[in-house]
Amino acid sequence: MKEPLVYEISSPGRIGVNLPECDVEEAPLPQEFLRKHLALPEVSEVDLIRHYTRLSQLNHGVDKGFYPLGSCTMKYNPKVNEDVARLPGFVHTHPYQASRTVQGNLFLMYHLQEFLKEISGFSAVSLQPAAGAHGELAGVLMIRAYHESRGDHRRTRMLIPDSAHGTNPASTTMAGYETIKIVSDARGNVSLDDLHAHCDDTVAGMMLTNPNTLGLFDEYVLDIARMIHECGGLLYGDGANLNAIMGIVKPEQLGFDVMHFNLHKTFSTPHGGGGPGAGPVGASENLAPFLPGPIVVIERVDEVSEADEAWDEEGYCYQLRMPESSIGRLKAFYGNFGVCLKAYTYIRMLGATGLRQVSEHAVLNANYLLNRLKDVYPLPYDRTCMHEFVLSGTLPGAPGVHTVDIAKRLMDFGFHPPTVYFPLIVPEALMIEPTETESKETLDAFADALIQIAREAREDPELLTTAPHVTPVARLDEVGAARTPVLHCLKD
Amino acid sequence: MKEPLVYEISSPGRIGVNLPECDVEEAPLPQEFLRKHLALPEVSEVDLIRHYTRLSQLNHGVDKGFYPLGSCTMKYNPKVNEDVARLPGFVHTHPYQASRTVQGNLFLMYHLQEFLKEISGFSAVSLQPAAGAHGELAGVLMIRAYHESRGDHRRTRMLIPDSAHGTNPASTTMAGYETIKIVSDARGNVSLDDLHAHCDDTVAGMMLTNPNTLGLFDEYVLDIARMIHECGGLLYGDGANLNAIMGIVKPEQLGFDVMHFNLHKTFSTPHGGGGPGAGPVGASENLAPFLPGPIVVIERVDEVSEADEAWDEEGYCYQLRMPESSIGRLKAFYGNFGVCLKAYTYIRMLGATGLRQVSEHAVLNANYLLNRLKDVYPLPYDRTCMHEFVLSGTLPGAPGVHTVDIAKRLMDFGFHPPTVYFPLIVPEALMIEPTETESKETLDAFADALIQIAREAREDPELLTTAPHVTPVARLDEVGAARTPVLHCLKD
Amino acid sequence: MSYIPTTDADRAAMLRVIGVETVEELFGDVPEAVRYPEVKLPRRLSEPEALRELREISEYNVDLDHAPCFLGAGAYRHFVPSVVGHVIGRSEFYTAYTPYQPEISQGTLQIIFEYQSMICALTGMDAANASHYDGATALAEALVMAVSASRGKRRKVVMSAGVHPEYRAVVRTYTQGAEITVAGDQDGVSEVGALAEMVDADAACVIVQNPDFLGYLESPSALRALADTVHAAGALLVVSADPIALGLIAPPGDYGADIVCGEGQALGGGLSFGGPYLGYFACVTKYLHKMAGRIVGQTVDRHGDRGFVLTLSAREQHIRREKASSNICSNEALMALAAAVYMTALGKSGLRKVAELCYHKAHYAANRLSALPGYELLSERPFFKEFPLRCPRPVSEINEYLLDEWGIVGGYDLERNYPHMANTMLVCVTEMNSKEEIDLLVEALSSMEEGA
Amino acid sequence: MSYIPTTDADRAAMLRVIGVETVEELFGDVPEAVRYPEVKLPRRLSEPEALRELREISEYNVDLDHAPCFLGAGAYRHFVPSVVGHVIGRSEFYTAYTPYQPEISQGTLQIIFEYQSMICALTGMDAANASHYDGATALAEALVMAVSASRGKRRKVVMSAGVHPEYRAVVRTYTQGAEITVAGDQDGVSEVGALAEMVDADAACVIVQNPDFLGYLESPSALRALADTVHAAGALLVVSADPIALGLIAPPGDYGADIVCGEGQALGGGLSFGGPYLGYFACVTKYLHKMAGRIVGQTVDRHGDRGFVLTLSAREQHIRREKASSNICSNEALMALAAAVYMTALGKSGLRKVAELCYHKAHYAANRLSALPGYELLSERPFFKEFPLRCPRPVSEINEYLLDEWGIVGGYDLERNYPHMANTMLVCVTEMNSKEEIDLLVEALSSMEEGA
Ligand SMILES: Cc1ncc(COP(=O)(O)O)c(C=O)c1O
Ligand SMILES: Cc1ncc(COP(=O)(O)O)c(C=O)c1O
Repeated sequence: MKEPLVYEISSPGRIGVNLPECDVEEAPLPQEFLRKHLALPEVSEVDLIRHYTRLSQLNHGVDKGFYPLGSCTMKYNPKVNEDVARLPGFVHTHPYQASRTVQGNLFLMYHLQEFLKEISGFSAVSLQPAAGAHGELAGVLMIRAYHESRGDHRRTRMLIPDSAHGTNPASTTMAGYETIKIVSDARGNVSLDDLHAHCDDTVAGMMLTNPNTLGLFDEYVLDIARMIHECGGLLYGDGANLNAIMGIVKPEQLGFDVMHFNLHKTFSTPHGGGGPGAGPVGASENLAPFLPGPIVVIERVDEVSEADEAWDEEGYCYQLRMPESSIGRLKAFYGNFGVCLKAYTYIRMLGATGLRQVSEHAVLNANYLLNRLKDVYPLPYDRTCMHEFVLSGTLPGAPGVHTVDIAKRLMDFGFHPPTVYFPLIVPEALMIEPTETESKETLDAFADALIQIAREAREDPELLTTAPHVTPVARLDEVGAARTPVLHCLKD
Repeated sequence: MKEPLVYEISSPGRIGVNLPECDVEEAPLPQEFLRKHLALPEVSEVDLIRHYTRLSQLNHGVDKGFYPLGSCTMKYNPKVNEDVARLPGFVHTHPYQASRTVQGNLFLMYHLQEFLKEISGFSAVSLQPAAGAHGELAGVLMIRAYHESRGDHRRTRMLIPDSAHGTNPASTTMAGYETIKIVSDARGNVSLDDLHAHCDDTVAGMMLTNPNTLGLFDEYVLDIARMIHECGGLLYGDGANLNAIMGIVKPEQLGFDVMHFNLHKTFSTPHGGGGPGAGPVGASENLAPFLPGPIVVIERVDEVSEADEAWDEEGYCYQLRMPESSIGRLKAFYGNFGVCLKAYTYIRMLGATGLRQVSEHAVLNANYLLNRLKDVYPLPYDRTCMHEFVLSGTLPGAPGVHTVDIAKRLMDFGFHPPTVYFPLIVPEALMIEPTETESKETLDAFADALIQIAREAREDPELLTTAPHVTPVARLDEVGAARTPVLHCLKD
Repeated sequence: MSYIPTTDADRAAMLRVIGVETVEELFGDVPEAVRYPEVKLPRRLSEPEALRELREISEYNVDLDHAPCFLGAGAYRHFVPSVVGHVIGRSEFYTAYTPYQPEISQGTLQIIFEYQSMICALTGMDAANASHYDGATALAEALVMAVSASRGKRRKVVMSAGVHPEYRAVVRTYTQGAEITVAGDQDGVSEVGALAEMVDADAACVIVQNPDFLGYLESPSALRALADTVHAAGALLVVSADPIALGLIAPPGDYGADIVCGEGQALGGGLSFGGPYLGYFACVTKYLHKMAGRIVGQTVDRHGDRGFVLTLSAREQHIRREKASSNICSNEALMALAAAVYMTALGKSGLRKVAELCYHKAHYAANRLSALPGYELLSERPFFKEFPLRCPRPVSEINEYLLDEWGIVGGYDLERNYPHMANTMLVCVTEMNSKEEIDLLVEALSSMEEGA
Repeated sequence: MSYIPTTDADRAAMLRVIGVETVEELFGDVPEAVRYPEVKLPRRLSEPEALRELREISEYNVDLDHAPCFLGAGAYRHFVPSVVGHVIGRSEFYTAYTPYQPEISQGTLQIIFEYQSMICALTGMDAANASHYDGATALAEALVMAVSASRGKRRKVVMSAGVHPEYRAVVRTYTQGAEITVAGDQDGVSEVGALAEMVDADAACVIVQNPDFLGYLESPSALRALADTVHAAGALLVVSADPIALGLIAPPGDYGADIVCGEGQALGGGLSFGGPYLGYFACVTKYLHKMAGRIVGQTVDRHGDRGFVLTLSAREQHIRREKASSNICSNEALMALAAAVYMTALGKSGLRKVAELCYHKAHYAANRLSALPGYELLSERPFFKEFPLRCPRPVSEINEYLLDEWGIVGGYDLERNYPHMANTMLVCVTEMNSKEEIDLLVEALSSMEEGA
């Protein structure tokens, strides 16, 4: 049963919520300013609820089943996070309230900054960025501001490994730098030779993801950092894969100068069908003054206006302040506070021991799956992986079958497919990230399905190329959609 | 995909919630009192959530689609009710807190009593009963207590129409009375002849549902009341069908002496898969002293202990008190407060006008459906109906098809079937109650489905007798289940 | 109006099909003299207004998230894991009716089946229903069931005075129309031996509560002895039990109970000012067909796949009418779902852990409180999470002081039900009471005496 | 631990399959010198402890359910219908990722398609995306898009001083690496005619906000004239607009805007201390392929049935990498869902009604406040729900008094951003402010002056 569009169930005169009457004298409306009509749907509350309830059931989500989407860290997110994020004392606060009336919010942000510093080793953290890519932009702008502050204007190029996520080069462009691609070596590391060939005084820095998008920990990360620093560049860390290394190593100690965190990956805030996320940036001491702001600082009460009441018994209070040489604001207000709330709660529930257990089990689960599958699917880089690994969908004996077919067929088993066709350096890539929240039973069921699919690919390839078969819709025509875009349903 | 039992996904050592450590010195446990083992499942939080999320999707509910279950008033319940019921100020109050610390709760209960009085015309209301049947027991016990208080011990019989709901005779038995069945006449009213034949001084009273379970308003209700009262009996009202007559007529003015309300039907608290409900009882002046208690009264502050602070600015406060000659408590504490909360909210959102609109549209919708269907399905009582109506599933030209088959086939169209095989006086009954919250489009789609099914019954009866076809399970063997009951999955 | 989708055009079209001009014509059967009465209710509120009004009403309460609480006495503040609210908040569960149509109700049905399994595990019984209104009505129905198990021949019930006073009141309400004698409790009999002595050929059952209303635990061996006496006399042993305690102590099935029931609110339910709660109910196979309420059984569908249905409904009012074992219809299904989720979340080790936390904290509190001058424990009997504390002054006075000066909600005043227990407070301590809270209570009480 | 299901037995079995003895061996690639650092975090909390801690932290805030609030300035307290929370609380929505796999993401995809339709209806544009981080970043990306629409040739942007000061700051952050000149706003230019005069052959776009930061409305005819000038010069007109205002006033599409964007928080989002919010974004067809972000299109499946997919992804970073029109990846999808539910609930008449309520109440407040001695409106220009109020003393002083003595959260202090606007308060009034609240504010201010 298909669900009609909300416009198709609209009928003139219906409404989905009862609104108050006007309790003041009405003012004359400025007629020439007014709109003539407004094509919004008109539905009753019951029809609204049924529409969205039915639509919800057409979705796969982590709460329904396994979601091993590589690079996205689709872990299960504790329900307590959701409850905390709905506490009225947080929800009903305005960003421009006087700081003494939002000491709870500022306390929380301050301590989240501190926790992230401790986990990563950085000297300072800003919670401003709204997502990972936003954090990247911040980081690259910070690198730029750093060089400029030193009067070093020659640096125009950012080195980016060929395995990097698309946001890395895109952020680089936005920040006004040129992207230089660095190839990977046969073991999936950054090629030191290629890197060496590009290290000169035009290099602003390098954006490195470690573990990288192959799920591999770069064996030469210390050398890379040294080489970049030696040529005067700075090392940016794409922290999307932090889930592999919490309590295992602090990125700052690997030589990173600035890094973003994906709170919506590592720190357990659900992805919301695409967002919201939060992408705080951490910086080493030399880059800290350039962080986007405001950030939360702790000040003695006597240092701030007298009216401020101390939240803290010892006479401290929390304030929003702009870092000294800040690149500025990255968005209005102070970051995605509601997301930060969930990350704070998560870190408090896990503690240092729990976070290390998270990373250990994320890596354990990935290696277990890798070992269950590597004899069936080609494994381009046969090494111990971190929290994820990349197989190839080029199955021997099944020439007509592609990764897309394997992915679609997996849906028939109730699983969300892995990330496909990324990273670009693996042909027909299948990028699998199980996360720590999955049980051995689930991993086994998934491995069994992939093994069965590999057999089907040889024996009954059409089963794959026409998949999926039991989903709410069959395989969709994406090419047609782009050729003649239908992007809304308004009649006009 | 079937969902395993929670015991089947259990694995030793897992747990679904993180519990605190003991922060006090441990006391020695009394060894000989302890249990040896406890066969509860062991699952992680993610597995728990997936289990219950998947199970939820196997259910049909009002929020998914039409649910015309006659006699159950499966209306859509406003979401605001749910939010109100979760307000911490209500949830986190203990029934034994001092009354001055729960004036909010008592205020709400008091005013709900008042609202129900005003809607029904009764002199007093008790919120004690937890459901309709519980209210019936209360009402019959009140009738009993009334007679006894007058030294009238001869009365041992309760008259109950043959169309009545099963809870009526069952409640009568629990209260120690004998049930006397009164037949219905050809128009679906209580047969006045049969009633007359049974009215004597052994009659404690009569339990009348009006509109009755045929969805018909008894044309002789005033005569019935008179006859019962003339023989010294009292008239009990089964208020399950109040949704038809709010603002149309007050039951007390029809001659009812005591009546229960089904808050979970009329006043919009969802049914919860079978409960909780709430079945307050209203009573006319002569029966009010016998109401179950406690109920909430308003008292001047100086009449109560000095420590009580007035909630009300004018010096009043709310107190729980036992009615003068109360039959006693029907449950621990004070009724299903959480359900009362939703009913209060609903009444506040609708007001008198809104409640009348509810009844008018409930009746409009039922009559519309009746008229769309009466040429296709036999209609035993061809009259204007109230909020529901009863058809027969004995379709001409389809001898092998039964009501159960029609019901099961309806599921394939995404509809919950009507109530079937009740009331007992209609062979192969299909009891349809659309409620006021359904749109004309939904009613039409339902009528179209039933009309198509009637055609299928003649042309392809097997389609019906093997239905349903698109549900999570096919038709289930209920006889087998009762023959060899398997009621749990413990191994022991 | 957002709840009624019918537009003016819809209404006109529908009236045309019905063949009437106005909605009023549909109400012709309603006696004209009383038709369309005036109904005086306050002005209707929009949604934001309603939300505001209700929030404001709620804030006239002192809520126990903001006051350390030592009240129990049958309604308990236990931790409710977040997952419980998330599961029972799924509208597929809460907007469904009783699962009469199993093919589209497998969610509810399977969970009830799992709930029944967990209740059987907890109590040591063979079968459980889902559900009764609360612990009190479950107990009253247990008694009716015991009488009916004797085919109505035995009409005496021996009830311990240790049973919750309100449960005993409900038992009396339920039995006032039947000729059943309830003996024991009103004479204050609660000692196991004394109860056993009251059992005779007319006794349908003996009812005990364990832990009892005062929080005391009875030993399994003493209860086993009682069960033997009861069974020898042809009667049933009914046990009302706090399910949290059953995480730690022997299940009544171990010592011969025939029916085990009680208040299930502690299993994932809020306090909610007394309701909706959950009457859980279980029995041995022998009496299965006398049990009231909904029961789910496992079966197969046309294709042989496993599925679940309501079963044994020949016991129920909709089939047996005046001969039914009870009149119950709507029950507390959603609370049973909450209990199932709760028991799943805690599981084997978690429920034990919560029970142990209650036990240890209550004993810590008992030790500290009884060390205060003027305070002492009523007895040295073993207890679970509640205990009676003798105080140097009326409990009502103490509680007023605790609330006004310390923001603490004190324990239950036992004088309300037991006149001989003046100045005795029933103190309840659960896993929700931190050591600091307990210490605060001790400090408050000692400073009250100093101030006095 | 409840979040990690792996039991000891599981772990052992898995290590065996992997072929290592310990989990530690899996981390051999991590340089030993820095492996296993000490991480100092506070002791981990159990769930009840965490809930308690977080609730307590939240209660250190003054929340606006408990204080009449006249703060706006880009973040608005509008009513959020209950249905919004219930829909976005469905875990099928919030636990899904970006709908890369359309066959199992039709829920999210269809809703985004509906959201796009509603945003197009609201703005009068041809296409919308879903979504940007907030109103500020949406505006910054609009500017980047306008520059890119000129194939990078036009590098001047004319921005009105009426644009939200923080949005202007964000525009500067976003453009600091690009050679783009932002003109107008820093010289305080906000008048439409003056903006038009600044448009030259190097101008990529003109950016206005309507209603502007001070709450003033610009007439559609003046904006149409601006659009004509802008288009004649080959540039784009970008309008940032409060979507609630669009329930009442002419859509920017009517007067020739090319890009309309803004802050969508008011459409069903909470205040949440500034985030997560929602950057909505729409444009005319001509610039569709330059638009950033996720776009959903309608298509058919193998059987010809309607379905929805992410489309035109050749614009995006994961395909075009350094040539992408933006780096955006994660966005604010769940907030877009909330906005869709909000717009569905209110619909055609409801959004208009909310806008009218804001308008009437704000004008009532303006009339009453400006009648107070010492208080006056900054200008007589038409406004929507906010207006600048000249006060007899510094706003910070007034707000302190309002909060401390009356529990009122006063308006925004315009001196924070406009030094020439000392003693000027930006007062915001929405449908959430009752007449009583407004009257209370009036009373408070007049009593302050009396007391002074
Ligand atoms: C490796 C990597 N880097 C960066 C990002 C961008 O993060 P966000 O989506 O939060 O902007 C992603 C997101 O998938 C990623 O996987
Ligand atoms: C007519 C009638 N009377 C009584 C009842 C019993 O009400 P409850 O289920 O609330 O106990 C019902 C319930 O379906 C009913 O339909």
